[in-house]
Amino acid sequence: MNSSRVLMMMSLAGLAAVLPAGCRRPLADSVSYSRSNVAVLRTALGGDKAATEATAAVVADPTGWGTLKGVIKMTGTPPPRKTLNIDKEQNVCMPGGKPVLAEDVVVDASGGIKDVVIYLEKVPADNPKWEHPDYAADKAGSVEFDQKACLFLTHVFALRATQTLDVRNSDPVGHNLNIAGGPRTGNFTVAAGSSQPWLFGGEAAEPFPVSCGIHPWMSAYGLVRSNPYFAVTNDKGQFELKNLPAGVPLKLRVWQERAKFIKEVTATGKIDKFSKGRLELKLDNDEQRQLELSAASTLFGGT
Amino acid sequence: MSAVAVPVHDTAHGHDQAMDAGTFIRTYVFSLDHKIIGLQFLFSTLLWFLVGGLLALGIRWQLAWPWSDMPIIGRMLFSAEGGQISPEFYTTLFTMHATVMIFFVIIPILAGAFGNFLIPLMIGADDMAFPTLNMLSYWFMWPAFVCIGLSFLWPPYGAGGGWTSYPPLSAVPEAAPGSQWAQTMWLLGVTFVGVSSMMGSVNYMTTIIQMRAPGMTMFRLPMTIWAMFITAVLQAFALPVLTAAGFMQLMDRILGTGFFLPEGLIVNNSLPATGGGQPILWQHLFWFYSHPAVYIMILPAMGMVSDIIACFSRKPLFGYKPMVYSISGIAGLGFIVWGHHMFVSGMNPLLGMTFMVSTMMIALPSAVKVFNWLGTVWGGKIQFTTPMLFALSFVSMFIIGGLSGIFMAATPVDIFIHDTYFIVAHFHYVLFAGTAMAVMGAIYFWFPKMFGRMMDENLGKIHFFLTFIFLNGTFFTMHILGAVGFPRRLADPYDYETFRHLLPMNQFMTICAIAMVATQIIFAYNFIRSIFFGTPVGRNPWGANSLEWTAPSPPGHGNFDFQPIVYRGPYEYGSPEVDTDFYPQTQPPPSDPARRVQPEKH
Amino acid sequence: MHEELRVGRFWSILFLMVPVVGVGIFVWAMAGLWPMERHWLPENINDHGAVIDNLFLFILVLTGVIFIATGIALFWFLWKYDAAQNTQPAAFTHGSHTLEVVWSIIPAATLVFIAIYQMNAWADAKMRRPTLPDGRPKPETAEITGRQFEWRIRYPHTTVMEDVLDEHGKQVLDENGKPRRKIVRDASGRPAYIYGDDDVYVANDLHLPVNEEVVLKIKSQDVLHSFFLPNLRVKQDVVPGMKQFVWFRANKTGAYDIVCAELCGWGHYKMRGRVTFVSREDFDRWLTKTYDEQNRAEFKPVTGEAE
Amino acid sequence: MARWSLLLALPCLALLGLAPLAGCGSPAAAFVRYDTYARKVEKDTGDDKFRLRGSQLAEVDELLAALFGTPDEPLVPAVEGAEALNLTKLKLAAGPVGSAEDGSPRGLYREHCAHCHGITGDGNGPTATFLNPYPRDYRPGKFKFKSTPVGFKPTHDDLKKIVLEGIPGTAMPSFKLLPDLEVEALIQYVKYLSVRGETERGLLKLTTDLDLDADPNARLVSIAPANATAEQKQTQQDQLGAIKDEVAKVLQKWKDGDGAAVAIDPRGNMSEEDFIASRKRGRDLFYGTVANCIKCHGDSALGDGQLTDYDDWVGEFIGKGPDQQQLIKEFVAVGMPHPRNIRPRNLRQGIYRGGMRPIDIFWRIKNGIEGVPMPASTMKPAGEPNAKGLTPADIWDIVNYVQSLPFEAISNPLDAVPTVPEKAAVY
Repeated sequence: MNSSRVLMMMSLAGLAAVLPAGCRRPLADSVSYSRSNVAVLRTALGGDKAATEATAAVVADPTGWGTLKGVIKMTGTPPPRKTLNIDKEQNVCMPGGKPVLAEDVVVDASGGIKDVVIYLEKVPADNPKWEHPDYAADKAGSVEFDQKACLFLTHVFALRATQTLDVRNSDPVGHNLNIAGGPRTGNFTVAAGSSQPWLFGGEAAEPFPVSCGIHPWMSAYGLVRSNPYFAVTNDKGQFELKNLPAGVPLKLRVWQERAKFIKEVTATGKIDKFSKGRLELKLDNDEQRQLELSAASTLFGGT
Repeated sequence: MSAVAVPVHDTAHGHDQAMDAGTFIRTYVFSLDHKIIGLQFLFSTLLWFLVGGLLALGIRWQLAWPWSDMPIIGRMLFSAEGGQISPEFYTTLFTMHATVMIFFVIIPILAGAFGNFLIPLMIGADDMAFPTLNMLSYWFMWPAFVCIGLSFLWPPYGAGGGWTSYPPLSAVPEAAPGSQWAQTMWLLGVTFVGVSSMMGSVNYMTTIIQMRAPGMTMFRLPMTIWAMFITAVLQAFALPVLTAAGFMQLMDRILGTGFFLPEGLIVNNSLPATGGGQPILWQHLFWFYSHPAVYIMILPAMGMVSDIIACFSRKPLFGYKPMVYSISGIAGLGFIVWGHHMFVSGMNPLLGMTFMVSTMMIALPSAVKVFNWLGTVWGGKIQFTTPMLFALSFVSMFIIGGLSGIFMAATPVDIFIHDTYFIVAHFHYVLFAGTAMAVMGAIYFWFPKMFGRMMDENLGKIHFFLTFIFLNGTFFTMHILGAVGFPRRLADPYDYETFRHLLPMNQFMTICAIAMVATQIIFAYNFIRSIFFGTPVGRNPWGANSLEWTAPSPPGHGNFDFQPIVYRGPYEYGSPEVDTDFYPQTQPPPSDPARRVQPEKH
Repeated sequence: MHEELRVGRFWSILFLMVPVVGVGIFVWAMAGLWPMERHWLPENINDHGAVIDNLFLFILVLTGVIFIATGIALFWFLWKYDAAQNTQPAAFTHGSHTLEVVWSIIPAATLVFIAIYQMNAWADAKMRRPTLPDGRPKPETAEITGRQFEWRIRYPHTTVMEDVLDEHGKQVLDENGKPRRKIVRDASGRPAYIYGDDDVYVANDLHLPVNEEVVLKIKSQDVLHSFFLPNLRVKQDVVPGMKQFVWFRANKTGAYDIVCAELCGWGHYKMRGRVTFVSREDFDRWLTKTYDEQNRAEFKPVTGEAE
Repeated sequence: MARWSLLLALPCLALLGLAPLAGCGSPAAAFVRYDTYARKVEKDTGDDKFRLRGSQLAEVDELLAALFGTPDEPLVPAVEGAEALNLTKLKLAAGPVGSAEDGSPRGLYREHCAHCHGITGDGNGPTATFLNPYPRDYRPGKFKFKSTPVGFKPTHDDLKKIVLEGIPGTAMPSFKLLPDLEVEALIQYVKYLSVRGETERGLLKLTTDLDLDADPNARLVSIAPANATAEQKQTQQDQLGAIKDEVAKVLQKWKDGDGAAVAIDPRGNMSEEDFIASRKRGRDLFYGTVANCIKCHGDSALGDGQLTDYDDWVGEFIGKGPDQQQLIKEFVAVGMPHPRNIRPRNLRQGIYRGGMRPIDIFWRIKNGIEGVPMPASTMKPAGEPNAKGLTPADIWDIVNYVQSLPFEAISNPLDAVPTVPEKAAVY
């Protein structure tokens, strides 16, 4: 009977739509790598039990000191500053009920970018030839980190591993400080009008976020270095690194909250190389070098 | 083959003019011919039968080798879990197995396939009363197919609330992976099935009441037709309740109503929008349909088995009227026993007692039917054809299924065996060993009428023998598990000290189950091959009495090439009035009054 | 089809095998012979549970008889009336009124008997909750809350503690040299359903006194669960928004499974508990210990991994 | 006529049988890559377009496979501090489910944990997406409920308590009924996955720190050929040394954690009167500005004070900046579960996820909870009575008050007599 044939085809087709359902189950994100490499590595690893120290490359010692001054500017129209969503305790956190602006990108009229961190990437561990004696003075000092009107007064703080961060709270309301990264994570309350010392005791390769759990819009960044060569630009975008080691190639890193390591800049003033937030230059003895680095606003989410 | 045919002059609806009559679509896709619709149902349900069987194997695999990697396909389907069935997919497996088997296989294959194909033929009508409605009743299955099919495709890969879909698990989307949108799909699917069956049942009732051939009184109807009639009545009265309940649950899920959700639920850390409902309400509504549904799933099988047994015993059906009465009795009682699914559900224990009594009573008509079948076999000249073997196995298996039912009816015993494998054994004996085997028999029996060719008897017997062995291997052992208290629906029961030692028996069952499914390949081959290459047959290959065997095989559009006139009931085998051992309903009585036998007082 | 007809004998015997093997398997399992050791009703340790087992066996025997009878009859008819063997013409009968009546009445009577016979057992299990001497219903020893996917157990009001005294009225010391304390049930007479900070909470690990009528209140926090104690023949669905009570009297100490017997989600199988029956004083001691641990208010660190 | 359709029908059937196999191939159980963190370190370079090369990601996978093996055969890296991981116990938990010849179990992790916490311990198993809260991602190496201060790993006993008791109010069930050996094995495996994950983070970071301008294909470790020269071997050893340091650092943290449990000075015996007084004091502290609890837990302790924050597991990716929403999209695209806000606990439900013993709550208040906004209390320096801060006694007062909250009618807060109808306290 013809009909039967046709119908069978039809129903088979119908089932064909249903059966492969199983195929839709998620498959493991297949991790493909060379088994032979693994074998090699495994034997190499098994080679010696104790972890061997990576031998640091031998570098020439600096011949003297030089100072690097500069300003970091933004070209193009900077991104508009967003308003923070302040949903509680407006009486304290929105003085006069005025909207409060985010501080992730702050640019002044002349285009100077605030809160850019610029720091020396690598310094041989405790080698006095690499640290200018002037820095010995505040080696064990303390850096103030205050909160007022539910904002961190320093949006980006930087200090030495040997210095203590003096966490203050000048608000009538309680805060807490959630240090999510860096050499020592922590999360503690800072009662109204009180202060808490916090010693990091280690170095961070790059800035890490800190925040307040009670007021989620409060955020800041911190950088901890074991050497003294770091700076945060002021609201004109200016920075100064005094007494950098001279006569040796220096690798500085330039970081900003929104752009992270600033990809590329156009520099006036002599530099060797700039790429991916790495600024390479070499200072002569007692040189006072003036730099102007300008980065396109697109890197900061602008246009 | 001697079907005495009174030729009718109108042969415009001669058979096999299908291709040249009208467009292809109207003839084969949206056909109005009850036979084509019946075959459409048959093919769809057989294919879903395959899906349901594979799902069952998934369940069995997990129970025999829990969490272990399925050979060949495990890694491919469950690589995210390292090749193992994840627990929520296990819930999907048994939910979908039951759903597919009940709503897409058993109900449509009985009422849809055989109901459609046989009713007009057996009552001597040229088609259903409402051909278009009939066509719609098939095409309303497709939205259901699509819904359920879709629910397989995206997470969580099918509903996981069990086929009973008890709220809150199924009503709160957060409650279970399987009760997210898949559950909504499930409810829609079941609703569409309901609509389809509803259309069917209205049609069957009208047809059977209105369109019987001249002389075909109600008590000359074959048991199959009686069963279909009662089934239609059951569906007509029970289904609306399920459909309504389904919509209530949909509203609980989508609109945030609270029919089934009590106050103060905390499910997966999310609070349902409303409260004030009662989960047990769903159980009452659901079982008010689903218990009659159990009879919807067995009565037509009983009817067809009666016909097959009478035919191959070459002797009248024993106690025709008691059979009719007991079917009707089952239908009546079927509406007041639903509570026996809920003895430990927390409903008032007093209700439990009432339902226990009514449940005990409903065992009676079933018993009567069994005895009558035995009576039919007694004193006959039995031909062990494949259909007969399947029919006999139905009787033998239904005895087991029926008797094990008495344990659950006994409320105190049910406290222990409720939701254990004893139940699973019980309804698999009724539905698989019972109905499914009867359906197999019916396919072998009416295949010649459907396609004008015989199925291979030898392959058929091998198919029967293996199926019979493996199904008992799979399901009989479940009684033993049940006696230990082995619960259903556990992805890994072997965490429990009480059940740990049952693993070997489960592995045995799984092996039997795999073999059973594999055996069906023989059937598939035999079925498909015979459609095209089976030995062609005439009108009445089995020498049976009922009307369909007087029509051509396969019957053309309009079924009969003559106007059938009915002189007697369908079971006059071995009547002294004729020399043949069968006596078609259309054959006029002998002219010589001496040969006529007086109908016995009965 | 004559060659098929000859194999009638074979099929008859196949159908004979159904009652033979079927009954065989049950007997085998009951006897607990290899490979089916402990493949039967698990040990019953509930005084009220025996009646259920007896009913089970009673029905088993009854149905067994019918099973064998019908099975044999079917076999015999197939054997005797196989067309290939039976030379007689088929008996041309449409049935027998008497037979119909007989085989309607007898089963009906049996079924009614079973129904009535077990009503008492049902009432004991589900309707006749144990009472206090003064006739009020016995309060629950513990309240069990099912949640996806564990049993959270609460022992109400374990507050008032007093020292255990020996016969001379002297304090009994425990292994740490501290005076051993025991729990005296809350004196203030708060009903058990009032929650207090003096309740003891445990997960999955239920302890109960042996040889006592124990009443448990079971409820659900999220979806349906079912509180199933195979060894005590106790099962009760837990319905959110409803309170259920189960009661039993264990007559044997030891640890037994608590099973969830109602589908409750993907973790249904994980919902495994354990009930441990101990003597009254062990129970009090355990409760005291748990209470003290739950109210632990001092901590001295021990360094290193507990290998 | 019939023949062609049969020829059509049979292949069609065969095709159906093969349907699940066709195009559904996938590898054996494997650790999945830490895509979200890789994305983070890429972004941290400041170049949004920057992507690590497939070869570089593959190298990280190679190193991890060399150090830690595969889900089926775990390894303990041969570095100092490796004794923190016990290989024999690991083997019980690793691999597919089953049991060894000696009948000892295998694949316990995949039997009990993997479907939520994932084969990799990334908290992203097949069941995970349906759970609230999400299962823990072990890879950042942060654990919430522990006796050690923030920044320290939990002690062995802390992990054990969680496994045994479960976490009330979450989908983490109690595994009290497992044999002790199996629990120990699971704990070992959790540590193993955590160490592996943290190492993966370290390696990804190291990879981006390589001077990729000089050589875009730079590798952490050069593969020395079989006939490698001495200095080639030496450089490889040196490079491997750096890698080993990375692992050793992580293992060291676990060692330190085990010793860092915070001691708790006893609350001492209190009479009922003392308790009531103490709860009153605790309530004042609860509402005061030093402890400052209400800021997040809300004025009626319903946990509704601070609802917009995220925990560190997503916070480290999406930050707190104005571009948070855009970052959420970006990281969800690479496999981060769609973030849910972190809710302060509703203290009136009587559900204490970290445990309900007084000492548990004491630890939560004194140490804070790692990874979530709950901060450590400011303790009053010894001998400075006027300094702002809390004394242990104060914390005990808060503990007592908090424990009384579920039984306190919101309408009359100071009435600490238990009179709450059962609905209020579900646990």
